[in-house]
Amino acid sequence: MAIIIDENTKAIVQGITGGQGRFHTKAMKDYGTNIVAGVTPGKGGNSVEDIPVYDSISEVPNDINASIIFVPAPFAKDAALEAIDFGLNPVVIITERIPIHDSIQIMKKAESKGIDVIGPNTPGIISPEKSKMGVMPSHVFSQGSVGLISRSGTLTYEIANNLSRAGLGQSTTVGLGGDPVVGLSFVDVLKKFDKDDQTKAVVLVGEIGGNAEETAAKFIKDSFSKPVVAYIAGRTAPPGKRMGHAGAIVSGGMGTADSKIAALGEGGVDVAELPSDVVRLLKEKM
Amino acid sequence: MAIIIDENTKAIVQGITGGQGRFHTKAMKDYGTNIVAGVTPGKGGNSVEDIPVYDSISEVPNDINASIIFVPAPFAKDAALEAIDFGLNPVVIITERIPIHDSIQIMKKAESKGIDVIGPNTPGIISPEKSKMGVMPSHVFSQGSVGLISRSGTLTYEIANNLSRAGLGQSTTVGLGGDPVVGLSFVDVLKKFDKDDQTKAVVLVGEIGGNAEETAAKFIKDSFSKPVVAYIAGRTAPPGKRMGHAGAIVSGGMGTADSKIAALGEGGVDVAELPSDVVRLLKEKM
Amino acid sequence: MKLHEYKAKEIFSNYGIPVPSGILVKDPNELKEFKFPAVLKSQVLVGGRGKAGGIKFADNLDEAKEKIDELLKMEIKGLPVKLVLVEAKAEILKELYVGFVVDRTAKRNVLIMSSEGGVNIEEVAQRSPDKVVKFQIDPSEGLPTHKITNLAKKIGLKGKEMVSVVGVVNRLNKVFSDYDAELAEINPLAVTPEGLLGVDAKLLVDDNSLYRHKDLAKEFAKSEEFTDIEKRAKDAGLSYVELEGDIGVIGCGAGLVMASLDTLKLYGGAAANFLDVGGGATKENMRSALELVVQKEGVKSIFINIFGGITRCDEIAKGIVDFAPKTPISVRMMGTNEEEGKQILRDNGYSVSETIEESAKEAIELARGG
Amino acid sequence: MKLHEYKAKEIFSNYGIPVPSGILVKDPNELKEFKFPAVLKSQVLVGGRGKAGGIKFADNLDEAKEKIDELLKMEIKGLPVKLVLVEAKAEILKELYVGFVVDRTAKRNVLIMSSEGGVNIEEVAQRSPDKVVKFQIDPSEGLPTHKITNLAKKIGLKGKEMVSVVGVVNRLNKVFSDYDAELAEINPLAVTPEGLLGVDAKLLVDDNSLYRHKDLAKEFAKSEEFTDIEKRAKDAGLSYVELEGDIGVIGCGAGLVMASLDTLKLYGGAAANFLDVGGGATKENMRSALELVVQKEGVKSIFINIFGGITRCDEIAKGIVDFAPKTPISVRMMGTNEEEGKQILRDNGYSVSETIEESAKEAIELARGG
Repeated sequence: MAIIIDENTKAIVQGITGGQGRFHTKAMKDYGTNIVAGVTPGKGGNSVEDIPVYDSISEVPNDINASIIFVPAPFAKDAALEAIDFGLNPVVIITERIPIHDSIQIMKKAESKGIDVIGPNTPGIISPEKSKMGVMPSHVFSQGSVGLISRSGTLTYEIANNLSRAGLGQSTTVGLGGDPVVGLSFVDVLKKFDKDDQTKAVVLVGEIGGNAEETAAKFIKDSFSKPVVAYIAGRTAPPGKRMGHAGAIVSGGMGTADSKIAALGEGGVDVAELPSDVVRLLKEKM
Repeated sequence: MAIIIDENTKAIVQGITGGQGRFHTKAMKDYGTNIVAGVTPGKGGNSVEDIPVYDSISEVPNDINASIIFVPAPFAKDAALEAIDFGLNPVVIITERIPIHDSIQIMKKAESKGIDVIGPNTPGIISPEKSKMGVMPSHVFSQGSVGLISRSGTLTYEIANNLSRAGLGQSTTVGLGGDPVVGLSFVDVLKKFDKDDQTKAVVLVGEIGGNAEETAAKFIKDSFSKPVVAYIAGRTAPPGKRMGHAGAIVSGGMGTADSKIAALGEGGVDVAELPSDVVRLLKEKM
Repeated sequence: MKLHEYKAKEIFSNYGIPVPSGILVKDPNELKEFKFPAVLKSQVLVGGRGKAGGIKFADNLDEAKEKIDELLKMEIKGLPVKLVLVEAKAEILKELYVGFVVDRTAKRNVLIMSSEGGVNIEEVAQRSPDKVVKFQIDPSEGLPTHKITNLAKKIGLKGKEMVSVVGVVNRLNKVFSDYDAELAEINPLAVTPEGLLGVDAKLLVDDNSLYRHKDLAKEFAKSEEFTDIEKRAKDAGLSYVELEGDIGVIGCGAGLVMASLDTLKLYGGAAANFLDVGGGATKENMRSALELVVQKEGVKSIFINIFGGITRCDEIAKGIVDFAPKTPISVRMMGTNEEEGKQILRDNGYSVSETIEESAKEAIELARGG
Repeated sequence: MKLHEYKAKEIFSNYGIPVPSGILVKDPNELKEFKFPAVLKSQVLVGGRGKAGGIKFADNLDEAKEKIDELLKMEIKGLPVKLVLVEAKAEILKELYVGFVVDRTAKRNVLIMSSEGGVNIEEVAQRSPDKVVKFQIDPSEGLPTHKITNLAKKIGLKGKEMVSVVGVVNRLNKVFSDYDAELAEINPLAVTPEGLLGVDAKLLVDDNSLYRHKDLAKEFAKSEEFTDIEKRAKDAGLSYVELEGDIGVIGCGAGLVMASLDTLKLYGGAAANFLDVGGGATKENMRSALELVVQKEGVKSIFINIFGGITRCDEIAKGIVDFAPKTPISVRMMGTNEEEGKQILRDNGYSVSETIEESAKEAIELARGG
């Protein structure tokens, strides 16, 4: 199995004609992702990497079921709402710097239609050897039984690389996105991993800001039985400063790494002190 | 029977503490309307005509099912949305001069909850000897079998008075309201009269502006079997001028009396040339 | 409230919609230099300005001044031209139409787009329905950009031009919504070698929303849209429309007053105005109403039509007696306190009719000097 | 983007929210006359200003000038006070709290109201949860006024006061929405004998929305919220946060850089900064990053932590060699083109570590002069 995307995923790329869109369309196609069409308003009739480009999703003649969005922030809300209106699922939003009020509107619409949004500001999602909808370097991922969920980009590649080298392949890796308001949460993805036969254990990579990790800890304690190991970045981040991600900020005493580590501990999750400890802790648990 | 309101109507008055609200609350109560409570934010704890006043509808302890609104235009949208949120049905909006964009929002919300809005800018609705939710002079109405639907105020009283004097009582009289965007339309009310056993014939009082009469004419032709007589005001109104009602305007060649009269004629409706002709035409048809 | 073209363009431009560069003048000498050829557009709040000669062209400064002077001496449909908008004449490759209106029947705002601009959109819709596309806006969903894109494609746009038009439509939607408009229209939206250009602009703001638009409200009070008497009526809180006949009409309730005008016409008369004193009018309201009506030149008689519901006939009668118009009047009175009202009038030498028809006929005779 | 109190109040006031009358001064002599008693509030973009002595009171002009002078000589949490807001001191009968925030978990905007204002709302919520009410706003429904009324009643308001508070909340909601705010707060919203008064005001605008708020964007570039190096980093498109240690840190990806700081700490070191060069960084990005990091005084070593995914290790290595920092560096490099990168560094006399841990330890030793 795997979750959310697999060999049946038939994706479009919104914003396929931009620099990022082109580059990663090729990378995804090379990886084996079934990219059916591209959409960029005003560029209908062109093609990118032999993939036909349309002005809007409704013009795509093929059967499609997922979208990945590279559209610049000022237009990303429009693109996401179009994908959601069209019922594509999941909608992966790579775009960074989308205003929060826009994201709130996107998420509300997606909720009302039961659609999974991944991101914004995410590296995307990869189910190794099946499908990749994202910008992650494919070579660090390998197929296996570890579900990986992360709010980070490069740190995720670091950990996936460690896992792969240690023979711990992944079922699916989901980048939740570094923004304060994102689509799928740790809990949403944990629920999917719970039902996924391929997934035997989960690695959760969190960071400061918000309380998504605390909520996940409670969920794991109450209703998640597979082994979970976590790493939390930002133990030493000062309050009130955004640490690279818009969502990585300790404010009003909320969102500290300590709070997250304590909650996860109570939830029975082993929390690694160093990224390199994740593999060891996971092997102990599996 | 009768339509929309009857002896089971348990109404609140929103804006009960204003001059108009007070005056007509007394008049409605005197007529026998079951006015259960009043609502004016900030005036909770007071009473008007022995009717308790609350700050919001959710505080009203009694069983209620309808609302009449006298709240000034800048606050009328809020009041209407409150009544609709609370599921009151009908919601009668007496208030004049509500911005159209506000009315559009009200109507959308009402539609999504299946609620009948009467008005804005309406004299209201009366089912004689049962219930009155409006500002019309009660004495010109009498109980009987004529359904009366009108976009006008005083002209309706004139015609109701003629009907009553001629022994033609009314089942229910509905003032649709003089604004461009109103809740119930001629067709909506015709559908209700069609199912109402008490109603044996219908009088339709239209005026220039919009195409509600044309739509009604088509509906009558296709699917309404009870006799209908109409009067249309504004045959001599110049284009581009609002004739007292915000909605009474001929613009871009649309909404002329001629167009309405022709359409009604095609629909098998007798159109009176003078208000006083309505009784004669109706007697001929019944 | 109708806005002048120059004002609508100023607002559109503030929202990022491209409009021609221009100068507003009320005197030819205000024009010092300009990039010619230029279009000279008289600023009046009536339609059909072009056909009436209110738009001229000039190739140099002297010609422009001369023609501005001509325009400023014109009257268009009774309105004197007080302002002229001087604009750079654009090279137009294609004319489109975009506009937002309120659809009364659907109870929704509606976007209309057409590949044929520069002409009356209703005519295009009747003649070539395939050239006009419409989209009803659900207020809880708004107007998604991809819907605009699909409409733009339906009228044959593509590429960068389509994207630009979609951008203009998005901005116009924001104007329409922010300004509580009943109509926001760019016709034509011209395609020029330099890109899109809103060559003409219309913005009609909902009068009832003016409390939310204080700046416009100030201008509304002095708008040339209304005659002096109409402005005074507005101040007095009365609903008044000026017409072209010779019989003043006062009634209570818009429908009843319209019916009164229609009845006059049916018997060969013609109303000089529409005046609705409203429900529950007092003696003072009636006085103000009469004061206004007699101010209009050429009013030969007055037809007063009262159905007393909330309105009390005795209050109306007192107002008439109090003002005692010199113009002959014909009164029809019925309903609440009917007898008291009639008595007051009879005691003061006025006759009162029983029916609208009788009274209308009497007013016509009085106007004819009968 | 944090706005100064005076700026937030200016905006709130534009939306009809009552705020104290006040004057902004950057010199005591700018204050000519004032209605005393007055409050003198230093304008700095940090919390806890009151406790730090940044708010003073004055009963007359001389006292005010003297104290303004004192304030303008102060530094609060490292920020020099450059502006003082002089406000009329109000007679406060009661202090309320109203605020809008983004709820990340619910993915909704949230209205918070409390009968206990003037203190930290989070503390009130923990101490007396019954005194704080919250309402999640469904973006397709908005915030209906009757919901605000019900919340206002829950915190014990009634009558005219309740109606006024509901009005303020409605206006604040509009500010929050129009300004793409992450936080819009009035704390305290004071009840005075003359009515409500927004005694303190906070407005935090979403940095990512600044393209929609051009005026604010201009001020953001020079905001005192950031140090000079942070501003230069912003210009260079790098994500940079100044910290208090002595080891400069550069990495690719926010999570990895945070992990780098944490690792330093674990081994007894302290980072001087957080610098994320981002994914796919080029030689030039790496140069700019090093340039920034060495500008900070007291940086004794630099820890460079690269995991090559999209980023190519050889590009990073070229950037390092090109800039050739005088400050000693410790590099950890892994992933895409790892060998090429390492070779370039070794050829130029730099050592490269295999793991984050090793490299972190090396950086600490280098900082200690080892």
